[in-house]
Amino acid sequence: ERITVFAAASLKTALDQIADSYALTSGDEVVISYAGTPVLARQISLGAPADIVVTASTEWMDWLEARGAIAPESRFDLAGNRLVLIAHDSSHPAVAPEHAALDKALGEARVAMALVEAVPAGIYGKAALLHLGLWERLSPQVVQTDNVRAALALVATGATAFGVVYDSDARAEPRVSLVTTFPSESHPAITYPAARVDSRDTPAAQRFFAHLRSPEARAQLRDMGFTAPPGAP
Amino acid sequence: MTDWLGPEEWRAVALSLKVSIWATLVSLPLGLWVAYLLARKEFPGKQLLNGLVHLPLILPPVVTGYLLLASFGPQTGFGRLLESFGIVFAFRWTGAALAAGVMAFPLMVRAIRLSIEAVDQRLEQAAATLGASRIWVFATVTLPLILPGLTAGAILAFAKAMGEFGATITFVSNIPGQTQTVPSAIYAFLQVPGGEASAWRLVIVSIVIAMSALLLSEWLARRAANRVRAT
Amino acid sequence: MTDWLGPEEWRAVALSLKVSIWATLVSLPLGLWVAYLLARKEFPGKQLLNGLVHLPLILPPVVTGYLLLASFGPQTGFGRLLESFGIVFAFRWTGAALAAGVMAFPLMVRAIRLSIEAVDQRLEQAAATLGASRIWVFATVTLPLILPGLTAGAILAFAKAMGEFGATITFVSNIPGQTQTVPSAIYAFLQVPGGEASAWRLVIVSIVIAMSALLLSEWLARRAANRVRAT
Amino acid sequence: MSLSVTLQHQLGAFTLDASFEAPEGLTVLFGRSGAGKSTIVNAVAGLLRPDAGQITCDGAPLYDSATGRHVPPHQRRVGYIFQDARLFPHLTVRQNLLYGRWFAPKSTPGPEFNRIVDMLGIGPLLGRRPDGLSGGEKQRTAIGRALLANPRIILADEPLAALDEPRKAEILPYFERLRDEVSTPILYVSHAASEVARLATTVVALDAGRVIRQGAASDVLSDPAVTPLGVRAAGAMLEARVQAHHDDGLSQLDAGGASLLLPRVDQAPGTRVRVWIEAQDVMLATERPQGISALNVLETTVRALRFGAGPGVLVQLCFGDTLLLSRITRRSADALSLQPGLRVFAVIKAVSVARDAVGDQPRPEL
Amino acid sequence: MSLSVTLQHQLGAFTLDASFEAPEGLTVLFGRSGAGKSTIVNAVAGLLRPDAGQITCDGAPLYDSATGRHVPPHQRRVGYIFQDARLFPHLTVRQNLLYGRWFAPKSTPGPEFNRIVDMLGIGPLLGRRPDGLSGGEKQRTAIGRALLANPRIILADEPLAALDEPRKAEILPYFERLRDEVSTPILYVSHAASEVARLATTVVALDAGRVIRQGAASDVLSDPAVTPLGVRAAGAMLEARVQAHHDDGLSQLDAGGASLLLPRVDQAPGTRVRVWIEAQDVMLATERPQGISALNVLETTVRALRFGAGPGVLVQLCFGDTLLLSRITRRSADALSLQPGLRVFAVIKAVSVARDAVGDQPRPEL
Ligand SMILES: Nc1ncnc2c1ncn2[C@@H]1O[C@H](COP(=O)(O)OP(=O)(O)OP(=O)(O)O)[C@@H](O)[C@H]1O
Ligand SMILES: Nc1ncnc2c1ncn2[C@@H]1O[C@H](COP(=O)(O)OP(=O)(O)OP(=O)(O)O)[C@@H](O)[C@H]1O
Ligand code: MOO
Ligand SMILES: [Mg+2]
Ligand SMILES: [Mg+2]
Repeated sequence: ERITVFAAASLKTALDQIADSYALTSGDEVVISYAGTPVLARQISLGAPADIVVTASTEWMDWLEARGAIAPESRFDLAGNRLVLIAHDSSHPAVAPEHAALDKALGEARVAMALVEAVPAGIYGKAALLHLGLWERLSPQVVQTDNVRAALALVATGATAFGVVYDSDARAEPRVSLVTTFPSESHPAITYPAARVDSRDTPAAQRFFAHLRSPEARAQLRDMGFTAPPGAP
Repeated sequence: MTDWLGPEEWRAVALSLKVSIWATLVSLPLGLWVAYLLARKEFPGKQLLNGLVHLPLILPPVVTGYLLLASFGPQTGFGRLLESFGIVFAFRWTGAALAAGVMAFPLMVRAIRLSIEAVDQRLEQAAATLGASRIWVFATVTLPLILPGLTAGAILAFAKAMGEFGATITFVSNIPGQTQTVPSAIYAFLQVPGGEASAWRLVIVSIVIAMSALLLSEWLARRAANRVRAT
Repeated sequence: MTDWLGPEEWRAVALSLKVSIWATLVSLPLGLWVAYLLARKEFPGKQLLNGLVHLPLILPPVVTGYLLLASFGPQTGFGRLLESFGIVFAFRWTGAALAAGVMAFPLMVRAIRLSIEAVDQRLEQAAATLGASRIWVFATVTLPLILPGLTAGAILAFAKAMGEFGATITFVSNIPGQTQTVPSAIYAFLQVPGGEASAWRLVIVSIVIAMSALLLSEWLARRAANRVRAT
Repeated sequence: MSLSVTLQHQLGAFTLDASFEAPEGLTVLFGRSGAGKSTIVNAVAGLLRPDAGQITCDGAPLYDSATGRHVPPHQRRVGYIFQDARLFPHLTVRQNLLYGRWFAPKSTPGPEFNRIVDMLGIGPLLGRRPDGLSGGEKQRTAIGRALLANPRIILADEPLAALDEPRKAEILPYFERLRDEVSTPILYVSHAASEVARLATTVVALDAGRVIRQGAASDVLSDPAVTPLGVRAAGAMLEARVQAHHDDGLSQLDAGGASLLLPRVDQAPGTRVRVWIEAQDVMLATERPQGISALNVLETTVRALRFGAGPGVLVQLCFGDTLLLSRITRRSADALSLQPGLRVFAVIKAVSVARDAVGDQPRPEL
Repeated sequence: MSLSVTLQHQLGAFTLDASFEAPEGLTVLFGRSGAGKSTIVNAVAGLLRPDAGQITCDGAPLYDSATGRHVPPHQRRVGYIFQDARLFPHLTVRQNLLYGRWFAPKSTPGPEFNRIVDMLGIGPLLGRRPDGLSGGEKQRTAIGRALLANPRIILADEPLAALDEPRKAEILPYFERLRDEVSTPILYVSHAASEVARLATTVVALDAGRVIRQGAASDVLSDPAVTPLGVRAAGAMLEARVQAHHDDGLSQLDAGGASLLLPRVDQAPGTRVRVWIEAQDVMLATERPQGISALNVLETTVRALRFGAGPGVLVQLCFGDTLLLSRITRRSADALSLQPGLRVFAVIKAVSVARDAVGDQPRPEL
């Protein structure tokens, strides 16, 4: 049987692995469509045929819930993440997450980020830079993409020198180096809520949805650089 | 080729071919009709129709995609009406075909219109005096004469449909094996670390398909020009 | 209008106009030259050039954007070379103009090419026998005769440039006030909860601009057809 | 079997107001360029809707402004032969020929395919496309196409005008055969006097949108008062019978009792032919000239004289029932004291009668 | 001031191998359709590069296959008048006329603008665009445009072929004036005998890509052995002087001592004109005919006879230095026992000489 999952772009590497191993053991086929969280949310609200949705922020899941698009009782937090600054330069030295050091390191260089008003990674990133007092100066240098993986790709290819992405993204891409990890208090907690789509309640979807809560899936997420969801024990 | 392309890439190519062929074939009669209207008839609102046909050419494709979603989405009245007849577009390959067809429509109509305008109307008059009614004149004279131009327009539309991205991804999303066309797949691969190789393979496939189609279409268009002249 | 559009929307409109006008004006001479080559000359590689010109029409725009980034990006040798001359495209409005120009190029060339093909070459021969060299023939006969067609092509290109999205956002991203054109802004607004109102205002603005341009272009093209005939 | 036309139509500054009958046989509509000939033919074909009038073919109304009736072109069953052949470029000659068959009523069988193909000599072309045909071959195919649609009337709008002389000479006989072998009335537009002379059974002369004269060809053409194509194109049509062909390339004909020697005509002895003799080629003499090169000297009587504005005079002559026109200078007419009733000799050089001025004579209906 | 052409060129199955000289005045290149006339003119203009040969204008080589020289069209200074006027649709008549001026060498001033405009009678059109002009007005503008480019040679490729008769008659005199008033040599293509007769100073007759005869117009045209346009178009060109205009619409001319009466000619008494008399309009008599309508009876001597394949004979006659051609039947030639040296009377009807067969005579260089 086929299960369709709409998931935030940053989950690409990890969720693909979970789905592959699940498909091997269960015989179900898991099809995942990745995009920036707002695109997913809007498409699901317009009736996209997803069984399960995983967003990169609670706001957009709340937005879906308010529209009655998801089954509220199924909602749970799948994982958390850390926000990092990466560089294309593979030998870029690590920098402390503070105003002066970052200000100097970034200079006039372009910084790739997801859309700062809409996409979770961008929203978190803008919050972190605001917190560090860098947003005002940096915003004209910020290059916005429609999801976090597109920002990652810009840094990976060297189109921009720096980028703000998730820790899990940085680990998946060998062509970037970690410059700094933003302190968790500098931005709202990064949460990946998952839920079943209300109108689509198949046994296969329920099985895979249950599998996502399994220790095995959590371990795979952990291996890929995700953290436990905030507030989880 | 099956070896060279991975299964996911292969699926995207197959889907794109299916989507583009359907988009082309289904829009062809409509394109022919609209091109004929624009080439031959004078009626109030002609310029409006002309503008409407061209809209997808000049509107941001994402907007076209949203307009499609807002018109044919499962949440809309029209979408539900269609669904009751078993016709669903949103987030299906059929929707990808619709999006591709809409986006390619202006190019198709422009090409067909030109070939209709090149047909010598005196030949049609001659056919009428020989007893052929309007419809027969069209079927036995106009249509055969524009056939190369029609084919050229269809092929150009096909090539454009193969490359359509913005409206497609907005209207039907990017579901592997279901709505992930070659351009969506390229987009997805470009965002996966290490996905460039797959992306470039697909780029090459789409260039090869589109270029062959295009050269064929140019060749046919040139033949058409030579053929339509009255003798 | 300044009241009706917010400042960010207004900036996007102004930027889009600037980008599209530059894209059109700068690509016009090149488009004219390429259209002339394709319409009048036979040379090896002509079909390759023709294919290349059409590529942006049929390639996924995202791919075009990536190809531009891979060619003109700050990391590339070519990008650095240009930068040493003070020319930077990536993530600048100039890059948006480049992307828009490249995407609109096939439409422009197609329109100009048609109008050149419609010019009666016997008029050019007549000019030559009257003492005009190739360049003068072009300047005093060909160019005036294709002027309406040329304008039509330029306007169509302008309209297309106003709507360009995929290649632009890939090549120059979406920097408000710098590279956020109307289509990028519409896209961005559509992703923000509650951004629909702004998005639709911009959609209306772009439809109005593009449609006016288009009708103007059609009208000019028709005038061109009437004018070029030899007498 | 006849066509009756009454039309009023306004085209810009031009007013058409014409009324005529085209009976059996071939009716030539002639007049200068811009006289309105094509306008009439198009109205008959239904390609143009006149402002007012009636068009009736064979009793069936095709157009009647009083009742608002306007039969569309494809239901009129006219066989229109255009100046430019307008063959369908995508069809072979055979397919072009058979095109009208698809639409022709099955109840009244049309002419037989092979007969028409033979008549027009286009058998060897059947498999070819119009592209490679010569102008004459194209026009013959167009004639066949119109005929095979089994029309109630054939319209031909200057079907030879686009052809050069040898090609014209090639096609003219086909129209003669058409007139003689096919019982369909033919409305034929021309402003070439030689075509009119050779082909017409009936003549309708048009000038500036009005019919200025209509009637049997021999009457209208030999009338010195009617010279719609100018006096230089005036002439007379003689009905004659081929008598013998001589070894020196001349043919002997009998025209109303008088003997005519002309350059070899193609028809067999016994055939009735019509001969067009231009008025300016006829010299007059009061005494029978001796020792002259002209081979034909006819004894005639002056019937009428028409003095024009210029230095010329048109003299109508007759011998037996046959009429002849001569154009001479006013000075000569005075010198010879020409006046109706005078007996004069008409001198006609054999070589001045062009080969294409001799044609088959229309036969009475078969 | 002369043009010398030697060309070989292969076009598909057609081989051009021609060599001729065009001296002062107007040289008519004539021959049937497909003889290669346009090919030659295009080679002279530089629009076609021949396989081999030389083209020299006024001593300057325009093309020489031996040296590989091929002067491009815009440096040749030819004034090409095309069959279709090819006026620039986006320019006014004035701008069209002045187009060549921009590029003409400033050192040698060309003809004066006003003089050309007056000569062609296009003053009232100067501000208009070609669109609204009649065919004749267009062609006159095209002639002016070519002249004002100050060319070293004028080329005209059937400049009248696309015009109807009245329009032709309107333009012909301009070419006569051109020939007489402008000292530029003219190469003029035509296959109409009447144009050749009226305009040519020199004639180059072309057949199937080869020059079959060239020489002074009066010599070539009166030669019974040369009938490149067919025997029906044969004729002779007489040089004559207008003597008087009579009240009855006739004009009296003196042709080499003999008196000719023709329908009114436009030129003033004293003017030298050329008269084209078609061979088939000349009747022969061994005795002076009495009481005939023909006004012109010339005493001539038979110089030569040419028997063709048909029933006709071309007879070359002379009176004084003037040559005349007559076409009669072989039978008459036998009956009259025609042979060189015999004195015969040539009988010519005044009305058979068409108005457009009388033209200005080329004047010796001014
Ligand atoms: N569309 C039109 N608008 C205005 N006047 C027209 C139009 N069509 C034809 N005319 C005029 O109508 C008149 C008759 O035209 P028509 O074509 O019937 O003449 P015709 O006798 O066939 O001439 P031709 O021998 O040159 O073919 C002409 O004076 C022409 O200028
Ligand atoms: N491009 C070509 N390819 C092959 N044959 C050609 C080509 N152009 C001309 N010809 C042939 O060359 C010959 C001479 O043509 P040309 O046009 O010079 O003749 P012309 O004397 O000007 O005839 P016309 O009086 O019809 O204008 C013709 O037989 C023609 O068929
Ligand atoms: O994973 Mo996101 O929705 O691009 O921040
Ligand atoms: Mg007509
Ligand atoms: Mg020619």
